Amino acid sequence: MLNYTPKEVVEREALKINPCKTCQPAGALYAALGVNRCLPHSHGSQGCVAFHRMFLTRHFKEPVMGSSSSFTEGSSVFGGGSNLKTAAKNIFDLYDPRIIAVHTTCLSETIGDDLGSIITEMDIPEGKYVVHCNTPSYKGSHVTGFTNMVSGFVNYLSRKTGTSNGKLCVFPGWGNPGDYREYKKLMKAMKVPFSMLPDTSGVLDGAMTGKYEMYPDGGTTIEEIEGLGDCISSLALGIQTSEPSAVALKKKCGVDYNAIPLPMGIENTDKFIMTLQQFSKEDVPFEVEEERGQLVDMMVDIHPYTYGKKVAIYGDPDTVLGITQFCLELGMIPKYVITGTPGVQFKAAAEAMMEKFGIEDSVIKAEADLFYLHQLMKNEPVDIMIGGTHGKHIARAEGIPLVRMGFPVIDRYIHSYMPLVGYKGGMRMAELIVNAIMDYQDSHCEEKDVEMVM
Amino acid sequence: MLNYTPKEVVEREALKINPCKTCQPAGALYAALGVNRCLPHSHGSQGCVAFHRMFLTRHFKEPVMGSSSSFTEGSSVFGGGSNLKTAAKNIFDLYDPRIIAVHTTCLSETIGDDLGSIITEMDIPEGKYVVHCNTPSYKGSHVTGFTNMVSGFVNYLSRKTGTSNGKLCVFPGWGNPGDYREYKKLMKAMKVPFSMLPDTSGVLDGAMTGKYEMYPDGGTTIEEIEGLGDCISSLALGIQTSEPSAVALKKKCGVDYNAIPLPMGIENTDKFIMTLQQFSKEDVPFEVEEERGQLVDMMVDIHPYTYGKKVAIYGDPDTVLGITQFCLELGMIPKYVITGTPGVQFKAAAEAMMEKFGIEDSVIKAEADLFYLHQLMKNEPVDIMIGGTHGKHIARAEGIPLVRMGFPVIDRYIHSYMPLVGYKGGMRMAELIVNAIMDYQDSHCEEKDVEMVM
Amino acid sequence: MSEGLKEKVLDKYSARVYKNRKPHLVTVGEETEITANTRTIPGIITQRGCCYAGCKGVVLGPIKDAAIIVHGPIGCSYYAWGTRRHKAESDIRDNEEADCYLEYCFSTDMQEADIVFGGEKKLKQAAQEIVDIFKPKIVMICSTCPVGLIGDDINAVAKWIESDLGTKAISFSCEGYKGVSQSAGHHIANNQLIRYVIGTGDKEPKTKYSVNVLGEYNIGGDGWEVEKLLKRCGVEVVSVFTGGGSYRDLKNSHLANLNLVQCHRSINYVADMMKDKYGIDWIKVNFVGIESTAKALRDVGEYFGDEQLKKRIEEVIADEMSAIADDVSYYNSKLKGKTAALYVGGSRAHHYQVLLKDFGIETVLAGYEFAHRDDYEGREVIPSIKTDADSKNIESLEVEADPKHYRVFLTDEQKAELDNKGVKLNYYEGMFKGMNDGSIICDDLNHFETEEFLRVLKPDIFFSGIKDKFVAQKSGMLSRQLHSYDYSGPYAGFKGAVNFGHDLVMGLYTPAWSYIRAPWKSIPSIEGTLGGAE
Amino acid sequence: MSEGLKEKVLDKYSARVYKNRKPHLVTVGEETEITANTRTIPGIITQRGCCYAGCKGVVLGPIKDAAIIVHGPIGCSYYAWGTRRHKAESDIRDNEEADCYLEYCFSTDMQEADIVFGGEKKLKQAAQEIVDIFKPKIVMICSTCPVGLIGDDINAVAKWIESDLGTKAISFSCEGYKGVSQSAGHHIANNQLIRYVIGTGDKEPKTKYSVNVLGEYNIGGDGWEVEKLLKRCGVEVVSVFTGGGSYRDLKNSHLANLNLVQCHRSINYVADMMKDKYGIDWIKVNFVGIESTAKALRDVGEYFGDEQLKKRIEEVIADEMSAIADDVSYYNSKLKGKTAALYVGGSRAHHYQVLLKDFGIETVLAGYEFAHRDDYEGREVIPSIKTDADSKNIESLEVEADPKHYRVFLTDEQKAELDNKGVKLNYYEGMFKGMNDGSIICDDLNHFETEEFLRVLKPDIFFSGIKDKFVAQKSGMLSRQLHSYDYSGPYAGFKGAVNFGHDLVMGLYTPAWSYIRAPWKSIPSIEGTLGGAE
Repeated sequence: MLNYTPKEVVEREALKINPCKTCQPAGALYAALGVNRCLPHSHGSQGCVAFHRMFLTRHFKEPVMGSSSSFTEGSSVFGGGSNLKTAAKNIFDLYDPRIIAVHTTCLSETIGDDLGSIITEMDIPEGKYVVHCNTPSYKGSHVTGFTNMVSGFVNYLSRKTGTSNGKLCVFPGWGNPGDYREYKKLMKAMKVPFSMLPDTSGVLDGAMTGKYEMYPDGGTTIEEIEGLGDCISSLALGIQTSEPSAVALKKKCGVDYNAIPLPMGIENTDKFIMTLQQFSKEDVPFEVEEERGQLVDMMVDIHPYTYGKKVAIYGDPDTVLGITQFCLELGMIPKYVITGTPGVQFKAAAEAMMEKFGIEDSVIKAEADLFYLHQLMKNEPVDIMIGGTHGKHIARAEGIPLVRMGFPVIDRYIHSYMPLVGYKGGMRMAELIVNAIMDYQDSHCEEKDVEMVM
Repeated sequence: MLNYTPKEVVEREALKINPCKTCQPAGALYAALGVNRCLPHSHGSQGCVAFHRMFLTRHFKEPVMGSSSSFTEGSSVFGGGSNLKTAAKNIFDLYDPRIIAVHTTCLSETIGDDLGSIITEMDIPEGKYVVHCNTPSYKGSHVTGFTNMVSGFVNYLSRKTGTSNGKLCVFPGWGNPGDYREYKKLMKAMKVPFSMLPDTSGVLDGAMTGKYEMYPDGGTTIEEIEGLGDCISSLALGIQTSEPSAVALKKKCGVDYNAIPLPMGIENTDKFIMTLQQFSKEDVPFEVEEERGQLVDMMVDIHPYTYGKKVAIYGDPDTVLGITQFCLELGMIPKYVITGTPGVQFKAAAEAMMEKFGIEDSVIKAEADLFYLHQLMKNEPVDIMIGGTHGKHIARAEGIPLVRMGFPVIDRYIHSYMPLVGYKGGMRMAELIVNAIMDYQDSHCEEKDVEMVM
Repeated sequence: MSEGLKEKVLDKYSARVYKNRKPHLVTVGEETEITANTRTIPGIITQRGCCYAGCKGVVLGPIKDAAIIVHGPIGCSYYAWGTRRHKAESDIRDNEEADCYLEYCFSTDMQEADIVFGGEKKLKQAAQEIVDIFKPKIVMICSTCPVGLIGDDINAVAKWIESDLGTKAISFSCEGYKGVSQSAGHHIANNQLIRYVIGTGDKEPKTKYSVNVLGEYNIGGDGWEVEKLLKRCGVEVVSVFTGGGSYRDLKNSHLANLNLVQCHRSINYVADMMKDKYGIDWIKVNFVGIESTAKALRDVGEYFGDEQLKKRIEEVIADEMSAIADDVSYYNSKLKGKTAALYVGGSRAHHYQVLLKDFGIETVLAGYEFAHRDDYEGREVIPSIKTDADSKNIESLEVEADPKHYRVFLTDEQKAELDNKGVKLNYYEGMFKGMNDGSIICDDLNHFETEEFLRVLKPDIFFSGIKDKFVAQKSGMLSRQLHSYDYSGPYAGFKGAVNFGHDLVMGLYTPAWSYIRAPWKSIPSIEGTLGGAE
Repeated sequence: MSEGLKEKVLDKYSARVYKNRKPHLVTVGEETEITANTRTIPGIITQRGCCYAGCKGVVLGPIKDAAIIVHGPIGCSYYAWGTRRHKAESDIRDNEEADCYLEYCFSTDMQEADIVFGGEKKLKQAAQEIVDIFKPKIVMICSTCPVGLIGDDINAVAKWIESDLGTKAISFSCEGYKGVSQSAGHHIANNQLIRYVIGTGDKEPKTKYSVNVLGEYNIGGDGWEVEKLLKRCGVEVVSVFTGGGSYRDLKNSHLANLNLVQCHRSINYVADMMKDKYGIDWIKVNFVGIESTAKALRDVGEYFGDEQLKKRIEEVIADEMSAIADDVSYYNSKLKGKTAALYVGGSRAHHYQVLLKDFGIETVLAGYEFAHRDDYEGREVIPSIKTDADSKNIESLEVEADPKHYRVFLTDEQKAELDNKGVKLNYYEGMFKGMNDGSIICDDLNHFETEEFLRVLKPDIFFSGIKDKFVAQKSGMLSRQLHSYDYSGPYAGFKGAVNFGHDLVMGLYTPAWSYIRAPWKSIPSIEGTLGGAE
C-alpha cells in the first residue's frame, strides 16, 4: 500500500497528493438537499453534478438528485445564462420542485456568469423559488460550498416581519442525518422552539417503502427559512462552517447570534445544552442529564484503553475539531490534526485545545493533504486514525486501525443514520474508538497475552 | 490458541469443555437487580455470590450487589435456616432494601432447605419483603435461574384485586438495560400502558454522578409487581425465558398471556409491534414505521456483504434464536446454532426458521459447549461468529471475526447500554455484523483488492 | 404497445423537449435509426459525465505507471480517486517494472490566484515535485474546465517536462465542457495515445499469436480474467488498453498482430488508427457472457488460423465450461424468465444482454450513456453520421501508414474466408441487431424517463450506475451497478459469469425485500380488546 | 480521631454485629492484635470468596499442564475460566514440553440425577474423556459444594485414574463451604501438592543458586518479570508456585536450594512443609516495589553468600534502577502526596503499600480479604492463634524429614550471620509493622464499611477487586483492581513499578473525572431572554 510514499517530508508548493477536501459545489449540493422539496442545480458542465451525486450517494447510499446547466463549449464562450433559464423551465416542468438551489462551478465562475441577474430575468412559476450561491471550486472546499449555499438560502429567503416567532434559528453545520436528528431530539428535550437550516434527516436517511420519492418529507421548509429573520437569535454550530451563515442572517435581518463548536464530546455538548437552556429557561431534563452521566461513566470506564493513545485525525475542520476535543477528553494524544480545508481558525482552535489539555508537539495543519499526514505518521507512528474513507490505505499500510468518522465514508454502511454529536454521539464515538483499540489488541497481541476479561 | 482441540468430534457423555452457560443463581441475581430497591441474596456459601457479582460486574462494568447466607461446614450439615434469618436481619439493618430476593444454590438445594418455611418464620420489618425462588445449579442454566426469580416475584407478590389496571404485563426476558429501554420506548410510542418485570435500566446503565447509590432509581417497583395480577394480559418475550413466568401469573391471577420470540430482527419485532397494536388499538406511529423502514433499507443496502455468509451463533437460547432469525433475514447462513442451556424448544424453533429460509445442514444444538462448536468449525469453517466473550479464543484460533452480542460480554465496554432488540437494535446488529465482515475484507484481502468504495 | 409506451413516457415533456428526446427512443423492430451523441438538454437530469471523466477517468486512469496530474481545482482529481475499480498492481515484465500509482491522486489544486494570473507556473512546479518524489516513467497532464478558459498551455508544459526534467510527458486538453459526454474524452485520450505512446516502444512479442486487448478496463478484475484465458489458450497479450495496463506495455502495442476490442465506444479510435498506421486488424470481442467468451476465443483462433492453437482453445473452452456448468445451471434455474433493464456506458448495455441471456433473462429496455449511432446501429452507419458543432470541436486525427511498422497479417483471401466463418474484421454490429422486437432502446436515458420506464416495464433488475441505483432500489427493485459491479467481480469470462449469476441470485432472493411492507400496512387494523385507548 | 472514626463506622451495626466486627478493625499504633480468619456474618456483604476459589482458582488454576476437572454443577468451573489473569504459555524445558490448558474449562456439569444418585460414575467418565482427548500428564479433580454432601469419593476416582487410565491424578476436596474464605482452599491445595507433587521428580537443578518462587501467580506477567530478573542475576528458577508454573517443574521443586515466598498467605504451608521435609529455607520476599525488589534480590545473594553472585545482583539492580529512574521520578512528581486505601487478598494489601511509598503515596486504610493473624502481626503470633471450629475442619498436614532429600544448606552460624544482615529466614513480619500510626487496618472489609471508610477517609485511590471497584468509581474515586491489575501489568520488579506508576497517573489524571458534574449543576440557572417557556 502506498509504497511510493517516502518517509522524508518534502516541502511541496504546488502538488496536492491525496487531498483531504473536495470542491465547493459538492457541499452546496449537500446543503440544498436539506431543504424541503428543493432540487439542487449545478451551473456548469454536466460532469460536475455527476461527480457530486456519485460522491454523496456513495456516502449516504441513498438517491441524490441534482440537475445541471449542461454547458457545452459554446456556453463556455458565450456564458451560461440561457442554459440556466432553459434548465429552470425544464426542471419546474418535469421535476416539480418547490425551489431550485443553484450553485456555480469553476467553469461558470471563470466565465463570470452573473447568476443574480440571470435569475432576476427568469420566468419563475408562481409559488416557486430559485436561489443561488457562488461556489468557485478554486476557493475553500466542499465545506465552504456548504456554508455558501446555506447563506444563499438566507440571503434570498429570510426576512424580518417585525413580529418575533419566538424561535431559535440553528445553523447545524455539516452533519449526517443522524446528527440532525440528535440536535432536534435535544432541542425538543430542552423545550426550545427552533428552525434548523439545513436538515437532511428524512431526506438522506429515509426508510425503504417500496416507493421512490424525489422529494421526501424531510428538509427545512421555505416558510421556515423565511421565518429565520423573525427568530429571537441564531446559534451557529461549528464556527468555521456555520458562523458565516449566522452573520448573513444578522446582516439581513438583524438576528443576533452565538457561534459555538460542534457539540461533540462532553464540553462542547455542555456548551450546546447551556446555550439552549439560556434560551428556553427550562431545567435540563433528566433524560439529557442521564445521557450525559452515562457518557461520563463510559469515559471513566474505558480510560485505561484510550489514555495516552496517539491518534491522527483528519477531515473537515469543525468535525475534526470536535473529534479532537473528544479524544482529548478521553485522555488520548491527538498527534496529527489535519484538514484539507483552508482557514486560520482551525489551527488556532486546535492549539487552544492542546494547550488546555497539556498536549505538546502535535502537528496541526489546515490545507494539508493525506500524503503529508502519511509521511508524518511514518516518522512518528500513531496508534489509531480517525477520519473518512480516504485514509484507509494509510491505515492498512501502517497496520493500524481506522475509525471512520466524518465525511466522506464511502466504504461502510449505516453510519450516516447515527449521530456523532450530543452525548449520544459521544457514546458512539467512544464505542467506535475503544472497540478499534481493543480489537487491535485482541488480534495483535501475543497469544499468551490474549485476555478473557478486559 | 486452543491448540489441543482436535478436529475430530468425539462424542462426550460426561465432560463439559468450555461451557456455554453458567449456573442458575447468576441469572436469579441478575433478575433481582431489575426490581426497585431489591437486594439479591444467595442462600449458599459465600463464594457463590462472589462469583456471580464478579461475573455480572464484568459484563456491566457497574456495581452489582448481593448478599450471602455465608454457609459454613456447620450450616451444610444442619441446614441454613438460621443463616438466612440472621442474614435478613442484618441486611434490613444495614443495607435497608425494600425487598430481599433470595435464591438458592446447589449447596442449599442439596441440603434441602425449605426456603418457603424459613421465610414464613422470619420477622420481616413492616413494609419490607422477602421473596425466594429455587435455583438449583445442577438444573438448567443461568437463564433458568433468571426465569425462576421472575416467577418468584410473581408468586410472592402479584395479586388480583378484581379491578383491572388497564395495563399490559411484559416479561421481557433476559436483556441488557439498553434492550429494556428500547422496549419501553416502543411501548410508549405504541401508547401501551405497561408494567415490565424485570427492568435493569437505570440500575445497571446508570450515569456517573459522583455519588454511589446502592439502589438506583431504576427497576420494577413492588407496587408494579403486585399490580401484575390486575393486568389485562401479559406478554412474554422470549419463549423459553419468559413463558414460564407468564404461566405463573396466569396460574396465580388468571392473566392470559401471549408468548412471542424476542423482538430481534424484522419479523420478530413486527410481531411485537403487532401485539402491542392489538392491545392499544393505536395506529403504529410514524417514528416506529420510519425506524422499521430505515432498517429494511440498511438490510437491502448491505445484503451483498451479508448474503451467503456462514455464521456460528452461540449463547442463551432466546437471544441466539433472535440473532439467528436476524441473520437469516440478512441472507446469512447460520451454520452452527448453539446454546449451553438445555431445553427442547430451542432446536424446534431454530429448525422451523431454517426450514422457512431454506437453509439445510445447519447444526442446531442445545446443552452444547464451545469446545464442540470449535470442533464443528474446524471441520467446516464459518465466516463469522456471533456470541459472547467466551468465543474469542475460537475466533482468534480460526482467524475470523467475532461479533459480540448476548451474554456475557466481559471484554468490551458500552455494549450493555445499547439495544439489540427492536428495529433500533436491528440497526445495531446490522452495523456490527457488516462492519466485522467489511473490516475483515479490508484487512485480509490482497493489496490489489483493497476497495476505496464499498 | 411499446410505441404507446414511449409516448406515455414522453407525454409529460414540453414540446421542445419532446422533439429533442423522441428520436433518442427506439422500439426495436419498429424503428431503425436512433439519435445519439447529442447534447443533453439543460436541466434534464442525465446520468452522463463529462469529457474529463472519459479521458482521465476512463481511458487514462487505469494506466498504472503513469503519474497523472489533474490540472484544475481539487474536485475533479478527487472524484476520480479510487472510485472506478479499475484494478492494477505493480508488476515486472522482462525485468522491467511497472509502478502502480493508482492509490495516489495528484492535483494542482488551483486557487483563485492561479485562475486570475494563470496556472502554468503552478503546473510546472507540480510536475517538478511529482518527478522529484515519484520519479515516474511518464507524466500525464489532464486539464479541467477553467484551464481551457484561462488559456494555460499544458502542451508547452509537457514539452518543458520532457526537455527540462527529462521525463516523458503528455498533455490532454480534456476540459469538462468539451463534447456532450465522456465520449469526447475517450477520443482525446485515444488521439494522444496514438500520437505519443503507441509505437514508441520496441519490445517485440515473443510469439506470433500476439494481441492487444482494447477497451478492457479491468473493472473488478475482468481484464485479469481475460488475460488469464488468453494465456491459457496460448495467446500472448502484449498490452491492455488500459485496465491494469502500463505505459511500459502500451508503447509496444503496435508490435502485436491483432487487436481485440472489448469496449467499442471508448477505444475504437485507437483500433481504427492502429489499423491505418500499423495495419493491425481488429476484431470486436465480447468476453462478457459464456457463449460470447467462447466465440471471442474461437475468433482469435480463426484469425491466426493455427490448428494447434484452435485445438488448445477448444480444450480450454471445454474445461472452463465444465467447471462452471453446475453453477450456471443452478443460477439459471433461479433466474430464468426474469427481465432486465440496462443503462450503462458505451458497450456494456450490449455486452451484458448476452450474459443475461445465458441465464435466461430477457432485456426489455437498454440504453447507452455516451454512445454514438454506430454503437446502436453498427459501424455501417458511420459514413452517414452527421457531425455537429459539438463533435466538430473534438479533433479527428488522421494517421498514415507507418513506413517502418506497417504490415499486413492476412491476405485478402484469408480475410474473405474469415468473413465466411462469421469472423468480421474491423467491424462492430451494434446493439440493435441482437435485441428482441418490441424492446425499448433509449439513448441518454435520464432520471425522468428512468422512473417512468421502470414504473411501466417493471423489470426485475435494473442495471445502471451509482446515481440511479438507489432510485430503483427505493422502488423495491433490485439494482446493480454495471459500472463498478457493486464492488464485486470479475464478471468477464467463464468464471466471471458465475460471479454474475451469484450476485443476481443474491440480489433477487435476499430476504430483506419481503419486509418492505410493514405488516400493519397489509393486515387490517385489528380491534384491541381493552385499555390503552385513553 | 481514628478511634472515633472506627466507632463512627461501626455505629450503625446491631450490638451483635458490632461485637463481631470490632476486633477486625485496628488503628495502627493503638491496638496490636486483630481478629482474622473467622466467619463472615450472614447477610454482611463481604468480598470474600470460598474454599474452591482459593484451591482451584488461586493455587491450582495457574498450573498450566494440569487438566483440572471441576466436579460439580457448571458454574464454579465457568467462573474460574480465564478470569484471573494468571498468564502462562506452553514451553519446553530440557526437552520436556509443558502443555498449557488454561484456555480450557473442564467440568462434570453435574445434573440433578448425579446429585441424587451420586456423581462418581460421571466423574470417571469425564476423566476417561479428558485423558482420551488431551492426554495430559496429570489430572486434578476439584470438588464443589454438593459433592461433599452427597459423598462422592473423588479420592477413589483419582486412584482409579492412575491405576486404570495410567495417568497421574490428584483430588482436592475443596468444597466451597469449607473454612471461612479462600484461605481454606489454599491450605487444601498446599497439602496435596506436598503429598503428591513436590518430591516426585528427579531433575536436579543445574546450579547451586537454585530457587523456587512460591506464591507468585504471574498475574499480568508478574512472575515472568521476577523470573527474568532472577535469571539476569544468575539465579536458577526451578519452579514457580504456581503462576505460569507446571507440574513438570513443580515435581522437582524439592531439589532447589532456597524458597522465595511472595504471597505468604496462600503458600506458606508449602514453604513450611518443604522446610520440614526437605530442609529448604525460605525467605519472605516482595518483588512489588522498587526498593523491596532490590532487597529481595540482595537477600538471595546474601543467602547464597557468593561474592560473584552478589556483584552481579548489584549490577542488575543498578542497571534496572537507572533504566526506570526518569519514569519513576516523573510519576512520583504526579503522585506524591496522594493517599490510598487497599483491600486485597492475603498479601498484596501489604506488598503494594511498599510500591505506593516508592511513589510518595501514603496508605490510610488497608485490609485483607482472607488473611490470618500472622499476615497482619507477623509469624511470631502463630503459636497463640486459637483454632476454631472452622479452621479445625481443614486438615493440618504433619510432614517428616525426607530421608533421601533432606539437607541443610546453611550452618546455624551462617544463619545467625544472615539474621544480623537483616535477612530473616523462614519468617514473615506481617503488615502492621510497616504502617504509619493512625492508619486503619480492617480485616474482611465489607461493603458497608467500605462505603463508610471511603466517605470519611477520602483516599485518592481505592485498590480492590472487581466487586467493589465500581462502588468507589461511582463515587468519583479512582479504583484499581489489585487482583487483576485491571488487565494491565506486570507490576512486579523494576519495570513493573513503572507500569504501576503509569496506570495510577493515567487513572488520576484522566480528564473524564472533571466532567462528572454537569455545568448546569454548578452554574446558577440563568434567566433565559425570551421564548421557549410556553
